[in-house]
Amino acid sequence: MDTMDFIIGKYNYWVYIVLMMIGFYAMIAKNNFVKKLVGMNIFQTAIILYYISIASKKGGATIPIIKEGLDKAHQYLNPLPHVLMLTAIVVMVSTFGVAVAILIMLYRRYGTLEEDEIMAIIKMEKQK
Amino acid sequence: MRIIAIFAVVITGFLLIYATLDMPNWGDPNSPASRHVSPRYIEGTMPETATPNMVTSVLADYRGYDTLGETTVIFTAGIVCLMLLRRVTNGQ
Amino acid sequence: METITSITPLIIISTSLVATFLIFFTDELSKNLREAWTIIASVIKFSFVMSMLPHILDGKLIEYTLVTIAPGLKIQFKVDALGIFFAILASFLWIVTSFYSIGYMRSLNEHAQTRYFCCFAIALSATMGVAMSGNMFTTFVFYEIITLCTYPLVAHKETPEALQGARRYITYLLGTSIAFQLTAIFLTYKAAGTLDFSNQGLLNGAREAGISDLFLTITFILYMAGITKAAMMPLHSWLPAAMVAPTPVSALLHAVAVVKTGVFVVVKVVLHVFGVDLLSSLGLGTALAYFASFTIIVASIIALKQDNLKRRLAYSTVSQLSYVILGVALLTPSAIAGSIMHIVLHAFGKITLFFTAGAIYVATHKTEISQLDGIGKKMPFTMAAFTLGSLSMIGIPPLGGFLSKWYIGIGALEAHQLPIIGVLVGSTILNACYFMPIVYSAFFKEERHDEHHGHSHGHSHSKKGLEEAPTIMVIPLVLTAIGAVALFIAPSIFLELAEMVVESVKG
Amino acid sequence: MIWQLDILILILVVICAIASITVKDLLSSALLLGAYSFLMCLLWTEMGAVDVAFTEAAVGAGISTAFFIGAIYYTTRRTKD
Amino acid sequence: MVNRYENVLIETVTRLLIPAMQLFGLYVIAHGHGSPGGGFQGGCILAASFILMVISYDIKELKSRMSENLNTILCAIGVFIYGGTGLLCVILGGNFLDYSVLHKILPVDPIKARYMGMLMVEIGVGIAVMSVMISIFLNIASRGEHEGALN
Amino acid sequence: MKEQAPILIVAIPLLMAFLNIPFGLFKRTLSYPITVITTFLCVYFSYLIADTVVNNGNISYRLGGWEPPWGIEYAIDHLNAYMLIIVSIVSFIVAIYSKNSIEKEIAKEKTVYFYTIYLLLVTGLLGIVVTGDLFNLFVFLEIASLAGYALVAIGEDRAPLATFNYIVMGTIGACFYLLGVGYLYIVTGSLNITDLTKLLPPLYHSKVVLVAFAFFVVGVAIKIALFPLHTWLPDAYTHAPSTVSAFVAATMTKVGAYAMIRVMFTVFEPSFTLEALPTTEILGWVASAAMMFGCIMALAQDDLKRMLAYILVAEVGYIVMGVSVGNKEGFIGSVLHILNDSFMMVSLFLVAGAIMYKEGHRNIKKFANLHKKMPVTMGCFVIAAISMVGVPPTAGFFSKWYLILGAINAQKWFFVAFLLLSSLMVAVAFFKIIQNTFFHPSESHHKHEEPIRDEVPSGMLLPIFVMSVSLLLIGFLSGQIIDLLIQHAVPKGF
Repeated sequence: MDTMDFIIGKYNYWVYIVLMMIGFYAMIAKNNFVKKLVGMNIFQTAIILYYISIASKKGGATIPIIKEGLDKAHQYLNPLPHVLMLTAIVVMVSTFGVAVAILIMLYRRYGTLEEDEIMAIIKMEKQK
Repeated sequence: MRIIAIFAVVITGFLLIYATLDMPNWGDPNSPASRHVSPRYIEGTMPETATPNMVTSVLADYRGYDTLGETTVIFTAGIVCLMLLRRVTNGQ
Repeated sequence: METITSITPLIIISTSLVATFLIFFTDELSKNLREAWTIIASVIKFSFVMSMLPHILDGKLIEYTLVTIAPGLKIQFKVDALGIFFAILASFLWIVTSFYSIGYMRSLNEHAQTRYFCCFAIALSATMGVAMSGNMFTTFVFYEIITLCTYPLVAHKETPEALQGARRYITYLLGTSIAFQLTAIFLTYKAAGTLDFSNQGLLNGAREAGISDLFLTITFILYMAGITKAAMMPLHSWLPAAMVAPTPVSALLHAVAVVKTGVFVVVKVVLHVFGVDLLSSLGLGTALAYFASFTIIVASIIALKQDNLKRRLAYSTVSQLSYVILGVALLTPSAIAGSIMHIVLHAFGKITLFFTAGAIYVATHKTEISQLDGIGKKMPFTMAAFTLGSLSMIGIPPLGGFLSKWYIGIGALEAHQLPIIGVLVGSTILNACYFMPIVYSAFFKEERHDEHHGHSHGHSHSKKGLEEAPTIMVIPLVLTAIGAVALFIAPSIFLELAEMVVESVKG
Repeated sequence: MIWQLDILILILVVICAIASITVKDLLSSALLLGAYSFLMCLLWTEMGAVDVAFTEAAVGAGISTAFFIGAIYYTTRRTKD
Repeated sequence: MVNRYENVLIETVTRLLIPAMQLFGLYVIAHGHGSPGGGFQGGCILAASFILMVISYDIKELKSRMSENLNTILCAIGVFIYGGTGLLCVILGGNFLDYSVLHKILPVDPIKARYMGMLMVEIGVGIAVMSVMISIFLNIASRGEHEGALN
Repeated sequence: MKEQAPILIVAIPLLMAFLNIPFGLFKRTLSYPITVITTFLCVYFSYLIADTVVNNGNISYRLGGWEPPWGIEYAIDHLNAYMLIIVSIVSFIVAIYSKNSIEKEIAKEKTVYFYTIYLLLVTGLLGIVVTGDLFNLFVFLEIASLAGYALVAIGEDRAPLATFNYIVMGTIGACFYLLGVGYLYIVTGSLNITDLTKLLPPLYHSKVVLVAFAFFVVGVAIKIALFPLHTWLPDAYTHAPSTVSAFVAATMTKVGAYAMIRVMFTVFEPSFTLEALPTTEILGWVASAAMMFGCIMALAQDDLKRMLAYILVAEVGYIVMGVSVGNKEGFIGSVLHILNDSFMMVSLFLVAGAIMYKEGHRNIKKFANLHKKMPVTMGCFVIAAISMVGVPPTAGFFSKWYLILGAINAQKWFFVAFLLLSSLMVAVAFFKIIQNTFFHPSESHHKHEEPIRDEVPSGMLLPIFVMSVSLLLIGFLSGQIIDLLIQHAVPKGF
């Protein structure tokens, strides 16, 4: 019962770990650059999920906007992780934008987005 | 490559799970995260900044400097894309 | 002991640095001016060194701290008897070598002369630095500078062989000094908390402070392995390889700057870092003495087999340097005095020999010993100097070399090391075996008309008349040969200084 | 908070993530990623993080999908893995 | 992507949609204090409206309304408003981004001044985000040539 | 002015970066002077800050006027001030240098953007150094990283590929760091470094804290390219424009190292870092491997910049090793090496850029007789190289001195051996170049084809000269630097 409680009590965390691992794997192991970026997105979103999970409070806490009549701290969700994650999302999309820009540069230059094919092209050019 | 990747992923995953064992349960209102700094934001947002949305007040005031950084990140990304991709064709 | 704070050491070092700049900027604009700078600097430097001599003889100490970089790390000069001894030697021989190199470089019309003179001046500057350094750190700094700025000198010819030799040179010297000497300095610092030289040895109190014997032994071995400039076997092979350098450089390397710095640092380490008492109680002195003996004998035997004159001289140097180490390793007063004397006596002898080798090369383009038959008739002054030099090397009175061997021999008796006497005798015989044939064939053999060795430089092999090298080269070598004789007859100042050193380390 | 819904969304999210890195068509991958973002955004709304959800909707499901499509449109749709 | 005949439908829909989106974006920026939203989200919505314009019409259409240089300068101005507000606080004698000192130049009390400061900042963020997003999209979607994105 | 200096040092380059766009679009030539003036102001402010810290002790600056655990705080101690000086001086020097080099290597219409991003990079680095808040550090880390990606990407032909790998690795690093922050947040509820220092000790047994520490270290290790996570660095720094390589090589890894020191010794106490975990062992061995690997790879390179990049990998190993031995000498050595290495890297990369500018290549096999063509440049190169090898009295020696002393004090004899061995290998690598240049066994000793003297423009020459002369100066001043700044930065547990 204890373990069950333990697993259920933290199911959000388990899911974020799974997502993070999926993203991490895609980032390292995938051959296609676009896939790597997809992995990167998943990876970062997983971290955001983790932070949002920190913020939540059980027992009727409401969204972090002041309502009339509610003035106790435990009645609201923790706003700080939300703020941090707003920033993180923005950072994420910026990184993503830059990465996509570089993808396009790569495609312009090599005509492909597969890592091994680009490596082969570079090797061929070196031999010339 | 794939084997290294799986290895790295498994190790990271193991670390994460290991850490989760000691974490406060999900949604625990008494976790340190909810008790140490954040109550001030919740209680202070109206009297100190007159803003009901505490996310906005934290974002733009209490931790406004982070947001300046964030906006700068966006700006950087924009200029970067402009610099890397923009090609002025002969017409322009 | 009275200590004087004086800026003179700094002036001495900066003299040649200033000269370097002047030389560099004069460049090819005016060769005479450029070379004049060298001469002027060397004379000024010598006179400054001499100006310190009276104070030292009075038993005073001249000290100057340039900069303290961190606790324990300071550039500090401290001139004592040993230091001024080496300084006088180096600065005097620089004057002589300067004249000689001008002659040599001009008559061979060498390239990159500015670089040559610049590096030469810096090397001398650094040698002075080593001579006058007041702590191990300063010694190390200047030691490295010598290595770095003699590298271009060795590589001067820029031929593949020269480069290879230079590479070996830099590898051995820089490599071992970083790997071993630096480690040893670290260990010393850790054990003693300071690097300042002291007459009793800066590690003297280390044993009482709980430093283990093994630690001290390792440190000592690291020092000995790190001071490769002393060319002890098995780390000697850079020295013959460096023979590709122009002859004045070889003379400088072998007689004054590089190798003498090496043995000088060894002497410093033995006397001022470890101290006589510590070493003798650890039994390391005797071990070092036998090690040096081994080098003396083996290097002499190798020298026998060399046909190239400069290489033979190089192996002779390897062997002779170990005399100095042997002497100081015996740790008895006479032996130490002898070894210190040997620094100067060998310097005069060996520089003469190299000068003659260079003169022969300039005059006839001959480098091999087998080509030297009958050359004594063409170059009587040169070969006479050569004879004197080699006699001094062998150690026959009335030449300087005798003196030091005598002292070392007495020292060996004092230390009850009879085998060392055997080594001295054996090496003297070997020395004779590799020098005397040259003298013999130069004067008593007829010149062989062997066209294979002829050079295309239009040197006709006519027997008639003198074919001496330019006067500017002959005068220095004659002078140094005379010096070798004079040192036997009147070794007064040097001997006095050596005795002061012995006295001071004995407490 | 309805935990059944919560779990359902979480499962869907994982499925979308796996799908988007395994499909061979990059455009589908991008769209699946958009769906993933949208589901995430639902999840966060449901967890009370309205601002973050709003942002994620605007960015993850909107702008970055547009970037993706823009990039894929001019490069290539097919991939080997 | 779209051929000439389908364009009529799309153009009509977008013509109606774009102003609505832009209005909503402005609302989100302005009303970030009381409800979810703020500069960033509003900026994104505004950007989305322009991106929609690009997709359904053409890049030239956008450029006729907002030249490239203007857009780039808007990026800078947006962020500069933010940073400048911070610097203004320093000039007025407070710490960086300490909006309460703004009451010296605004006719409000220090607490309300914080509110105003935040609004100012959000507007800056909105402008910056909008123009940056447009810029990135244009460059990505047209490979930097700014001609006929996605169609 | 003085009390506002901590924020102005970040805000000024930031605002100038924004202003650079309209000014630059108005007139392209304005960008360069703006950049130079701005970076000069940074130097000035960093001097003001250091002055205050040395005379009046630590500075705490409250952004937005909110007291620390709630608002963001700039907490500046001696280490911060020291890093600020390094970063701002390097950025100033490189900014001066950039003009000619950039004109040659980058398309004209991109220069405005280049300088904007350059300023943003400076901002990011200064922001990382000056902040006292973990999340704020992350934000500025990202600014710096994004700017870094972009600057690398505009380099040579293969730069985009290198950049893409850099982005992937860099993002992983940043995310790990973010995760570490999150883990600390969940157990303490705070993001402020000073606050965390107080809150963490009772929690040292927690698995969360352990894992957070691991993620911090791994994340930062990726950013500083610690072996074996260095794979992105050699490619990226080789193919970037010379100006960028010089700046990024000199500052990025150093600032990362700073972040590592902060996390290891300020956020966590030394007792935790060194005793509760096998940090000393693991990091020490990893660093040794980095030194060996970097040097061996450097020996095999023909491309000057690539060689320098590998040496940089080794130098990172030095810094980390000094930190890992866990005593005062090692720590001082590390911190001093941050300064020395960044100055040495700047001079060497600037020289590489100058050679690139004049010769159009950097293949060290073709360097013959370059010293006749560019005597000053090559002279400076020699000084920097000697310093890199660690020959006294150049700067490089003194940091190695402390590093080795630290290793000896910690009884880590293997580390001593590795340090010395890698110095030797660096020596070999540089002497190969020096020999190729100065003593090339060329057939053309005869007078024909004597290369004419053809130095780079003075705008490039001056920075190179200043940097290499400063290497000598720093050598002599290192005692003062330690006295004034570094020894106050040593953590209390040592």
